[in-house]
Amino acid sequence: MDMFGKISAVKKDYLLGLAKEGKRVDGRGFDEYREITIERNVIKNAEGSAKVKIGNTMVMAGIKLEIGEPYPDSPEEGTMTTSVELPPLASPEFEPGPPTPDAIEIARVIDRGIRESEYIHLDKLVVEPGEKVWIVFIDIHVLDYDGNLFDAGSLAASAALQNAIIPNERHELGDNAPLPVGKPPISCTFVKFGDSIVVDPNLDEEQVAEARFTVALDENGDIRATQKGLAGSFTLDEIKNNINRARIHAKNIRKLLEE
Amino acid sequence: MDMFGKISAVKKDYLLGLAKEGKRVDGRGFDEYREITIERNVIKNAEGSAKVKIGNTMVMAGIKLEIGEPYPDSPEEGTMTTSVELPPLASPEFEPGPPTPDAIEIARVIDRGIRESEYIHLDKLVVEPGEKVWIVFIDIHVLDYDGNLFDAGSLAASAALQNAIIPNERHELGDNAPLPVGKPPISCTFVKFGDSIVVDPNLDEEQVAEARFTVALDENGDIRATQKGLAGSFTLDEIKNNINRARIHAKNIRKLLEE
Amino acid sequence: MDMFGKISAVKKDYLLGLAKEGKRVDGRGFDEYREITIERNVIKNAEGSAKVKIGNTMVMAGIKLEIGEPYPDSPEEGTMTTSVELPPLASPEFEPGPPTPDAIEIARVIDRGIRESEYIHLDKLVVEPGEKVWIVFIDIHVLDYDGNLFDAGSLAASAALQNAIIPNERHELGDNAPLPVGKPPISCTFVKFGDSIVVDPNLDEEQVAEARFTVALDENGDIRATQKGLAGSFTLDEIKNNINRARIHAKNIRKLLEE
Amino acid sequence: MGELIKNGIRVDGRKPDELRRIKIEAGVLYRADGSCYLEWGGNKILAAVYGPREALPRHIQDPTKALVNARYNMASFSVQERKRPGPDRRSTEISKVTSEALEAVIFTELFPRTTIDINIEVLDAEAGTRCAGITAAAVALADAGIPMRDIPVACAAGKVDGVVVLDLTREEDQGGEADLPIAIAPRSEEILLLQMDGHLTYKEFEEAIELAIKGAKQVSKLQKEALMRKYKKVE
Amino acid sequence: MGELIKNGIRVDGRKPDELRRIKIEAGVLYRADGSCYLEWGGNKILAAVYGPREALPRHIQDPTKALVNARYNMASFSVQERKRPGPDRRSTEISKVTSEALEAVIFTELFPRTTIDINIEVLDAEAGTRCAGITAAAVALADAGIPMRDIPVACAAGKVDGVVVLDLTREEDQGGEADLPIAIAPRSEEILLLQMDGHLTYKEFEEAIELAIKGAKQVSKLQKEALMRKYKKVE
Amino acid sequence: MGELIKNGIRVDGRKPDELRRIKIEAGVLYRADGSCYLEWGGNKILAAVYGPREALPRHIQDPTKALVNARYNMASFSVQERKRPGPDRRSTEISKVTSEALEAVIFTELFPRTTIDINIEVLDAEAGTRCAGITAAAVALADAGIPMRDIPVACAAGKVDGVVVLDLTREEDQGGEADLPIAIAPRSEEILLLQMDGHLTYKEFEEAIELAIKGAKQVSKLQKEALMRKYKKVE
Repeated sequence: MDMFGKISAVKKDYLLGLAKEGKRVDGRGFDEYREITIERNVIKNAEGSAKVKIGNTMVMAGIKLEIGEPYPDSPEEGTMTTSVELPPLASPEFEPGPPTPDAIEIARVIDRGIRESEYIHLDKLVVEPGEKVWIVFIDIHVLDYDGNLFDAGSLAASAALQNAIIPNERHELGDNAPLPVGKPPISCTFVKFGDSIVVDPNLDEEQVAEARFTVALDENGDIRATQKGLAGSFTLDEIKNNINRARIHAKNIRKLLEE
Repeated sequence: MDMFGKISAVKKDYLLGLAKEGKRVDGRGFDEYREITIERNVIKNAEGSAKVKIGNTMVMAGIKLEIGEPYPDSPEEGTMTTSVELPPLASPEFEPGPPTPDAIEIARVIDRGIRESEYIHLDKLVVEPGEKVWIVFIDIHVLDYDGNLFDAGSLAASAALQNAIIPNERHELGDNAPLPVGKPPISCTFVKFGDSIVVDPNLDEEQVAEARFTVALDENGDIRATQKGLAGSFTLDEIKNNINRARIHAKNIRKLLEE
Repeated sequence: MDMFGKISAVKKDYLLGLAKEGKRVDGRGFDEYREITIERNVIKNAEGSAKVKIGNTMVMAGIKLEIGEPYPDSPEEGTMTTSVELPPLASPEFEPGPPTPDAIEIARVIDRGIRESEYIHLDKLVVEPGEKVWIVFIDIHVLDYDGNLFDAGSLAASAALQNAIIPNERHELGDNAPLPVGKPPISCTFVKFGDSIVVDPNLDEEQVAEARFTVALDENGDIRATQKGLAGSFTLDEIKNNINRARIHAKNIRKLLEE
Repeated sequence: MGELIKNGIRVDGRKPDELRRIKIEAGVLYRADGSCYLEWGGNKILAAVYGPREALPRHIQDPTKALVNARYNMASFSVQERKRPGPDRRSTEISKVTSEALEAVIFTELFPRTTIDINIEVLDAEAGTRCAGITAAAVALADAGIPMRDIPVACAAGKVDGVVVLDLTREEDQGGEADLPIAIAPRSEEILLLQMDGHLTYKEFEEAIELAIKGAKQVSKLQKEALMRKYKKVE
Repeated sequence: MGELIKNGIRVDGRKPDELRRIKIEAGVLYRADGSCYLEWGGNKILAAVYGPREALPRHIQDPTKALVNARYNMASFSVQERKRPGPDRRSTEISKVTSEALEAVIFTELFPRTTIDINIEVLDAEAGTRCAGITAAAVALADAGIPMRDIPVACAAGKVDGVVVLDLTREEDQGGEADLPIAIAPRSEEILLLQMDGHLTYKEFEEAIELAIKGAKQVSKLQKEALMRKYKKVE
Repeated sequence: MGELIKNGIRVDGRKPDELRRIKIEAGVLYRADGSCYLEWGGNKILAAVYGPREALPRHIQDPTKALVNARYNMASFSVQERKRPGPDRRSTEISKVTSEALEAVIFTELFPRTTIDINIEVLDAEAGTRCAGITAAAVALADAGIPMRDIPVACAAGKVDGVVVLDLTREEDQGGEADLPIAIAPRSEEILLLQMDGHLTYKEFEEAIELAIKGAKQVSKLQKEALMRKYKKVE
């Protein structure tokens, strides 16, 4: 159940000591993201794709569209499904096999951000009402794991969806068309250790973290999804504070997506 | 493969000693069931349900009906399927995961009792002949395990089926209707240790048992299913004797179902 | 991943010593197969079947035909699928469970031989073009494992297909008919240990082998499939030499199939 | 929209800040070390605790603390469309966040190399099962005598027809605009679990989480009463 | 009904108390410690025994006795509709009751910490495979030199067209009223396995089980003859 | 037939003995002990090496050598029809022959009881992924400093429209007559991997394998250049 294996108590003391002085292990400020880069349209076989780096963390998202049946309770909407792969390539701790609880949690939180912000216009993905709709597969493949997969995965998914197409030609349904999307959600993640709460945790920080908080914000700064994780706690003030900090970060990250 | 883990030799000696004096560990006679209670209609989302207690053993059965295809060799009959869950909630020995051989054996023996006594009138569960029939799911969920799951599970299934409905309304097939059933089978289980054979074994007795025998009887006392279990043996006379004892018990248990 | 468990270094030395003198552990020459026997039509419930022995290795192949959908890219062809079972019956090293990489490799190499030599006339297995075709299931069940499952399995599959029928009657499609087949592929397997390369390895030889080579040849001696296995290597000359040796063996084995 | 709240009254007759009927019983199972049966609106939940007991296989043991391993499971008959037995992605996530929320209050360092297993069976479901499950599990932990710095409790708030409301029903969950389940340690008001999906402005979020905390503190009283009744019975 | 027995003769020409043709061969496999090939009517069965050998992983070892682990498996081509490889619920149950029936006669306490693995492969199936499998497995155990207090043997009786008959065919199993497979230790007549489904009065049950025991004792002779032939061959 | 090669020129403009465009970069990942990114025509491959590290669970350890465990995996989005995550029969076979081909050059006896894990992720696929994967994995092994007696390299030849050609595209693989992927140790020209399916006369087979070896040796140069660039960067 634990992504990180044994945690060095020494490392924890060191990071806590640094934090008391307002410092982080890689020299960042508490409210500083690592460098973020987005590369789009990197996979020819995908309907959309993006490679996102946040510091050393590297994540690839690929979008595939297939035709399938709608859910009985929403016959006039396409469907979407989000999965996260943590392949052994990306970290010595990852093992082959079916999705772990970690991978499932990340995928579901990213999925909620996209779904609740109505980023994909599912109502425009109907082929035959009640019978055939497009299924949007959002597959997030972690390539190098140095912390903060929630934000890296969410950003990669958003960027990949932004440039995705509907492969009408492959299904003899006319010309390919852009996937109809609105404004993406922006995910912002914090971890707490000791009394400090930092944004965009790297691996070392995740390993010593007591609690984690992720919020997905829409273009108005409204809240579309939140998730608290790990076996620690936040006060109500800390949660509010996290959200206010996130609203600032989200604006900056959103600019990267709109470039 | 073994439901019970390591068995204390001390416990075995103690129970064998008691049995020689005609006594059981909980003070019952060899031919005495623990108190049986049946509570019906306990689950709103189920088409039928019952909670059965036999002493400390507690079992819940829930009935769900779905529409599916008939078997090719009986196109004008509904189908039934029986499963037993042994969740870790019910015993420190139960583990999460797919059904164990123990769970499968219990489910299949209960299933045979219901099926062979023609308790459910499957021929009345046809929606469109050859195309659509009702599938009756009998799901038995063990909640507290203190022995004799064969009888507790069978009784819970029978009671749940007795008050089940066909959810026609949910499928726009008219009004809901009672599930057509006949007379339930009654299951009666014995275990043998040393020279003694006792009815309705509790957990201690199951742990020391050498052989187990279950018989399902119809309302005439005819035999619809039997199952011998465990790595011991019975003589033919013992088997005959068990059945004759079971015919008396079954009459009493049947009264509880008819209340 | 290793079929053979721990390999005795002593055994290896012994076999290498023998090989230097041009000898094999069971007295055969380097280019000598063990005795091969083929028994056909051994399983009534199968559409075709054969039991093949190569020395102590015994393999059963059974053919079943079912009606299914064609692949979208070949709507006017039946399909075939080959599987190999290594049940714990056949060897103390085999364990129950899903197919191991060993079983998958053997099945896929045998499948390629049959498929690439166009042994089964898949184009004659259409029931309704684009809708319904025959699926040919080739199931190879190893019964006794003393080496060289590639050749034994391939031969059993070929012999079983040779006498298989299309079960039209069971599906009310007219009279049963012979499965349309051409000329079978013949598989020939070598292993290398030290400087020696021997055909038809027995279990001892497989356990000390450094590299394995299998080739499937058609009736003209043309090459339809090859597979190099194990963590050793062959020179190009050795590969060529293996193929030339195989072309002689294949002629002899083909005669057994044509009896 | 606009159909779920009329004149300030919800479909089931409740006011926006009113809880559904809740019934809690501690110590209901014979085999478990601690247990709880809980009804919360149409939800029926059974929770059982086993442990601390040796963690097996040994390589999963933590030499510094107990593992806390909650398992949320829905009975196949607990929902309208029969659920296939076994864990799915939703229950895997709920099991994970539940384990973490409960671990946060347990003195795990007292029981190195052990596991504390918490089993939550949803027998009948009607929206809000994760909060009901955590609430029941907390009572089962207390009933098992597991040392905790507080007895956790959970409750959800949400937004329906533009109104922030407490403890959503199924119709409100499906037809509403947001759902925000939380778990807290009631004395310190620390937040142990917080999920949310839907659409809330920052103001609404503040309002909702504060309402959920208020609701949770009411439920906390019912937990303690249930434990008191159990202790009295035992005396 | 009324079509399966005419003038006291069954569809395949047998009398009610007559067995199908049975052929048993011991010691047919090279790798196994003991083995048996058995044909019983249209059934073709291969059984192999490995062990006693160290039980692995070690935590499954019983320090007081050998584990007896029978695995009943149907080859995918052994039935009319191809069977997907791997265990299903039916074969899991048969493996369990077979393991228990065979363990009942093995001196397991002589081989603590080991496992005795019994593999039963049904190559061709025509009703009665579980009895055929146990009968073959018992010969394979004897061939492997596993110490037993008796050589178990199995046989079924049933009811067809109102008549109690021995050793049902497929048509009789499907069209008949009851099937009652048993396994016994033939010397003591102890019952090691007993299953039954269908509809029998108490009288019919008595009649059927006694007929099955009679049949099993006939099969027992064939088992012993097969083992004798094997020993003679070896000498 | 007869459509894939016109006037000695292939559909993508190449000559029969010409490779597709290949780009290799060593040391591209932060966490892995060694890594490689490789583009080969339309293929995009990432390979990572971890180890030698203790093999776990311990009972899989070989006291005489390191285990070499390659895992070939296609990302779900790497092919036109989305691939379900997880291994299938094809990738299981490729993982096995890749492990064996790479083990053949590694000095495994230097690292008893350990495992060397090689992960090959196909991110974008266009025919020839197994050769591309082995080629990338070999660079990642060198980048990880794993002692090898040579740096393996892979390449395929095949037959298209009756002509033996190097390095097939997807159309050529599907419409052609044979595909023959090999891996070699380039200095000794030993053959580490050899598969083939299709139809080749003995002559054609000789021609194809020799062409594949020639191609592999060209790719080998690109591998070495990539490693040189990496070392230069590090200095």
